[in-house]
Amino acid sequence: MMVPISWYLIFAAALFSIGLFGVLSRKNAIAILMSIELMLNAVNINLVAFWRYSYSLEISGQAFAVMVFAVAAAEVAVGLAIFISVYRRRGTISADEIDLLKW
Amino acid sequence: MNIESIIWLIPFPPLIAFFLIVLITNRRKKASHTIAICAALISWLLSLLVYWFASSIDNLGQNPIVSSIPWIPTGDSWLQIGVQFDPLTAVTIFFVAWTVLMIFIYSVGYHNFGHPKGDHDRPGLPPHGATVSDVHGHKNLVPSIEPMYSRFFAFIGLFAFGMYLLVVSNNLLTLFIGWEIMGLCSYILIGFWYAKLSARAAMIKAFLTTRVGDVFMLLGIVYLYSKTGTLYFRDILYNPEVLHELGTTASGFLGFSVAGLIGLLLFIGAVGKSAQWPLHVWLPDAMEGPTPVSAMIHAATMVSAGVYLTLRIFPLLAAGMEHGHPTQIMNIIAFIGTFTAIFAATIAIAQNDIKRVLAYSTISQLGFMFAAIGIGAYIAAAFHLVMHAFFKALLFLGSGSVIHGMEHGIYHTGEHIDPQDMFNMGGLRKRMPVTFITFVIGGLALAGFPLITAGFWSKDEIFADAFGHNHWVVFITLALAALLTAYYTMRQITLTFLGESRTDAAEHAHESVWTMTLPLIILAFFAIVLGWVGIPEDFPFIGNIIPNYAHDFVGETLLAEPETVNFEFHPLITSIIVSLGGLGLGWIVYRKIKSGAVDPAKKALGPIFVILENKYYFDELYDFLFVKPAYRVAENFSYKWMDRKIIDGAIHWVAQMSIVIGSFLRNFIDKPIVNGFGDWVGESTKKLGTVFRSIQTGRVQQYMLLALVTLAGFTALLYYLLVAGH
Amino acid sequence: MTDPITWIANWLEKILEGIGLPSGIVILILTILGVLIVVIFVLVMDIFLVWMERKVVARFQDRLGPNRVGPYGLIQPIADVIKLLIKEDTTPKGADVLVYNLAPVIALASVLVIWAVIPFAPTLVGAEINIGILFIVAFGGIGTLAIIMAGWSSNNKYALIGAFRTVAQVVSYEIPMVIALLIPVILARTMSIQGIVESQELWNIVIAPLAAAILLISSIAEIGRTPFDLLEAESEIVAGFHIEYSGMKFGLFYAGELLHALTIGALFSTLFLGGWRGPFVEQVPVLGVIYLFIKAFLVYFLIMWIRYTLPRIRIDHMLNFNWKFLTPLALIMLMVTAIMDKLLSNYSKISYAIVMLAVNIIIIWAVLLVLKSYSSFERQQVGVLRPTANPDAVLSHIVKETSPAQEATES
Amino acid sequence: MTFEQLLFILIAAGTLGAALLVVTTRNLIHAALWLIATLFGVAILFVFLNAGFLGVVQVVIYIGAIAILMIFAIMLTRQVADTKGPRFNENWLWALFISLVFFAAIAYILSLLPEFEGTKPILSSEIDPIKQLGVALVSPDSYLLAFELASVLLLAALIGAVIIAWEQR
Repeated sequence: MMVPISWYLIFAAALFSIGLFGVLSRKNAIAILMSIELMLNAVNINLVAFWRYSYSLEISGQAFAVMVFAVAAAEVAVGLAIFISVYRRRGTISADEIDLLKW
Repeated sequence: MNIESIIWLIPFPPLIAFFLIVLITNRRKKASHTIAICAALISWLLSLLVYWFASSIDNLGQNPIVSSIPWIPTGDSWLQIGVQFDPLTAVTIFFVAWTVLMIFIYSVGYHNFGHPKGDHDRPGLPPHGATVSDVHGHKNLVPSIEPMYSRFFAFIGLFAFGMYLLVVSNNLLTLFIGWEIMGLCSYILIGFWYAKLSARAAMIKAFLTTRVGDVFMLLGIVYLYSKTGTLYFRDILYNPEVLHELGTTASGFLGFSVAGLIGLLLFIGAVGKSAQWPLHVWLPDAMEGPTPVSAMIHAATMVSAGVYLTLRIFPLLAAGMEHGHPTQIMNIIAFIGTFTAIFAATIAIAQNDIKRVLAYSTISQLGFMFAAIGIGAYIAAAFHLVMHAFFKALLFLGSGSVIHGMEHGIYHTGEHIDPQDMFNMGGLRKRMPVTFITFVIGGLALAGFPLITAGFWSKDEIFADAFGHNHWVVFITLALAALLTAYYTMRQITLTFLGESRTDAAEHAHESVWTMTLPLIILAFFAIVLGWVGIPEDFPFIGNIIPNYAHDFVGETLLAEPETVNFEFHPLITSIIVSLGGLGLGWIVYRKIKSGAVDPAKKALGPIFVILENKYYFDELYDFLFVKPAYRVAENFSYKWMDRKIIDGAIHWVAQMSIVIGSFLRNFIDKPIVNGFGDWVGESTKKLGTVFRSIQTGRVQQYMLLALVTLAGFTALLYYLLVAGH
Repeated sequence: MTDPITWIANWLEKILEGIGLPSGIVILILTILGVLIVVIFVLVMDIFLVWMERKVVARFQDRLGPNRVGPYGLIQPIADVIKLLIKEDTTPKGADVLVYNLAPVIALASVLVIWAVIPFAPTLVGAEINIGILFIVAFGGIGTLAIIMAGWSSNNKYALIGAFRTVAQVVSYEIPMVIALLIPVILARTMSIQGIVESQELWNIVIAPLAAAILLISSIAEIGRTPFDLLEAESEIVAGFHIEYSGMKFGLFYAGELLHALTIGALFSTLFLGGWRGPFVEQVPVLGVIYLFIKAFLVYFLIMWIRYTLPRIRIDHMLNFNWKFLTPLALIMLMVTAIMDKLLSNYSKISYAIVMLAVNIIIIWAVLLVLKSYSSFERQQVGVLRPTANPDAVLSHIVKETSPAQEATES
Repeated sequence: MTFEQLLFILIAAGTLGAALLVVTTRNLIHAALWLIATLFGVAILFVFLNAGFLGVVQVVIYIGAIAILMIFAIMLTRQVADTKGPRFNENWLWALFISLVFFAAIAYILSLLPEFEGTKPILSSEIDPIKQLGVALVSPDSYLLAFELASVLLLAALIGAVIIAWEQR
């Protein structure tokens, strides 16, 4: 008796929701970035789990996971660069103080 | 490529050249004159090609080369435009092609191509010369290039287009178009140096005067069209029924027949164009333009156009003439021509300006032609037209060359004298041999020097016709005019070239460049040999060496080929006597004129000479009769009363009313209703904005939260409606 | 009796099953046992390394080194360990205790884990996984993490600067290292280290010497040894990230560093020097262990040699050297190797090796040409006035700049 | 409850706890370290799913690069990193609610899937997932384009990051 796929899926859903909560609620921009990473990981878990359990003959799941890795790396690089330059100009990276884009 | 299409193509190269120069190469002088001359060359080639082809056709006059296309729909019928090539066109286009090409080439030299830019030349003024320092370093003044060089070539290109169009057209309308184009170009080119007050006055004078003629001509065209329903030469002039019908129906105007009235109206146009009395006053002033313009427009081509037109419509003029008795209109033409001939000749003998003399001689010679037409000497008129075109162009170009040489001398000496005054010249034969010889040839041709020159044969034919048809008045008057012609021609030659130099400028005069002398030589050649094609067969000794090509070729243009008057000795003797006598008289009177001396004729003639000098006070007369009244009417009636009181008053009243209405609309409709609505919209938008903008906090997280809440809400709603609903 | 270790393993398995334990538990016990054995073996080797390092550096610096405790001072490291163990274990004020205490453990563990995938002998490998190379790279990164944790948590500006430098250096030099690691993978067509070792009848260093050089240099930068010891540059930032550590925590860092060096040696010899390969190793697999460690110690000696010969390089030079030289070169080598391998796929081993070697030599020659021209260009740049605020600074700066340049030109 | 399931539950629970700490810890460095723990747990789960390659790549990329970069950034901005201010913004309750709703929704939707009750098939030994993955990533008929796009994306991100974080002086 081994682990059913549903466990993985539920785990991924929980991880995703935790990340979503972080994205919506954290003040610090870097923390938001971390939460985004959590969500991406949840997605990867789902992909790999489905690959392993249902579609183990074609490799799509893993391939997409690799793509997600690449996207995540790029996103973090650019995001952190933006935060650092914002921090240089405005002295803060608190997400609700970066609100120039308003009336 | 058939011959018709070639005829179609003849006018267009100069037009293309005009646009090319105006639009593209107007900054580059060399390119401009290259384009213009190439265009003239192409037209020349095509013309001679067609001429050669056409002269090989026998009986060309009765079945000319014609091609036409429908152009403007006039109600049920189409207005045809097209080209035709009959003997008259052939001879005309022959001299047009030659003179135009020659004058194009001449202009290059005349406008000092290749010389430096002037020190203080500016567009609108003749070049004043440029100072250059030679190898030894001391400066001297040399002619400077025309500032508006390219423009000149563009304009004469356009003019050439007009002339070719006029010549090849087969109907009065396109002929009139070419006619008016030439009028415009004449206007532009007389005032080419528009910064000169005299030039401006001359251009306006010429334009208005010719306009008088053109208005009548347009009337004539319209009348003709209303009568016959066509302007197509072949339909009218070569159609005996139409001619007879026109000739016999009375127009109800001074007893003119319809044909006569039409002929009169068209002839008035010709009078304006060809500067016949009483519309002659513009031509002498037109000499303000550059000399090539004087030579081409005001000697060779445009003024000849009047004669050409009159020759064209000769059948119309002659319509209704029974066995030799000329019609009423022909008598008028004869009178105008004869009078103009003697009248202009008398003025010419008292002028000192070398170009003015030629201008009046042009008027007088055109008078010869009209007189010949008036007495029915169709061929003689055409013949003299061609001859005159060549030797008058030659004379003008020669005078331009002389003026150029004089200017050269003036640049050298720095005197302040008029380079066109013949009394400042003298002894130029040594300085400018080529110009001298060619000018003498032209002058002899003009004077009708016996046997060799072209002018002799053409004039002799006119005399013969006048004598043969017993027009005594015309004969004697023309003989007198011929005498005067020879006299003033010799006077001109003597004053200009013979004797001793009367000024240092004349002493230092200088022969012109080859671009100016080459045309002189070519034209001189024609001025001699071209006359020989018109020697009557029964002329003693030399009569049958060359067939009377002019008579045979040109004569068949008419339906009824005019019978050749049989040869008699009186007109021959007369023409020889008048020419030789005039020449001799001129030489005797003017052979030794010291510098600063007054004209010897002045002492002899006394007050008459003064009248002649002042051209019979015609300018003053016209000034008193037309110009001043026109000014007065314009000032008092048109301006003060009509314009200021009535028109302006009406306008002011309308303005006041509209102001009142406008203020009413503004205060009672615009302000309360329209603006009120607009303001209301703006204000409410602003209010809504203040309400809604609080949503936009600029915080990404809030946006996302809002979006997700909305998404969740909608999803739940959809789920409820779609799934849980049933 | 050719393979004692496997024999012992089988014997133990029989005994435990004889006792009557379930197979899973048996495998678990054996695994833990194997891990313990390897770790203990490696740590003992580590203690021996301390002695060796000190002796060698003494010889390099014309000293004797430890020679009092025991024969040739062999017992000296033991004494050091005891000293470290009984020293007071201090935690600085304002330090983040959890992270502070976690850092040294991770530092040593990340090194030890790498040994799990290094094959000691044909039959003897801790964990035969088919992506051993990636495994090594991954846990090298975790070593970096440990240093950052240490530097940040000890609430000390020098430590933090050390951590910054570590990130700058190690993350940068990971790139050429990984690329260089990929070249043996291409040659062996597998990522499992055992497979790579088996594939080299001819040592990879003959086929890809340039890749070997790149790997060595970037590995030295990875472990932060001279000339790349900017993360613990004593003369600039007192001791870098482990400035606040004392006692056995510092000992762990120290051991980790030494062991990391040896690990690099083992890895290098595994990838390029044929690993356990050597005479009679097929008959007697245990010989593989000895061969591997001989090679590893040779590489370790080479690293020490470099360390005690070369001065420390400036930090901007360090970065430029990586980004403008090593990384492009490694990329070029990767492409060239892949292409040549494809081209030469159906040739005999010998010609394959010769051509590969020739290609490498050509590239090395070109690289040396480029470096030569660049260095001459640099010499001309030295002494050129750079815009600064006060002219005196410019003058002094010129004086300071030109003297080493002249030395460089004279030497 | 076999050994494997027990192990899974332990790891999953640990990972989720670490994730919760990531989003709740005030100290960002700790949050980053917890993030590393979470990522490690996910890597282990990859290994459970016979995707060892992905697991190691997860460690390499996420822990070796991304997490370290984040810690680096946190250190660079440390003046604000550990302020004693509130760690959440004012509408964190809404966020909590929304995330719970989403968890429920996702779980529900997943439970509707036919694969939800699948069990792990035996991986046939002759297909090597790594080789398969490698071939898939560079074979034109499967993922070559996506692969190239990903590499271009990475390059663009590299350049963009350099340009954005450039300090004009």
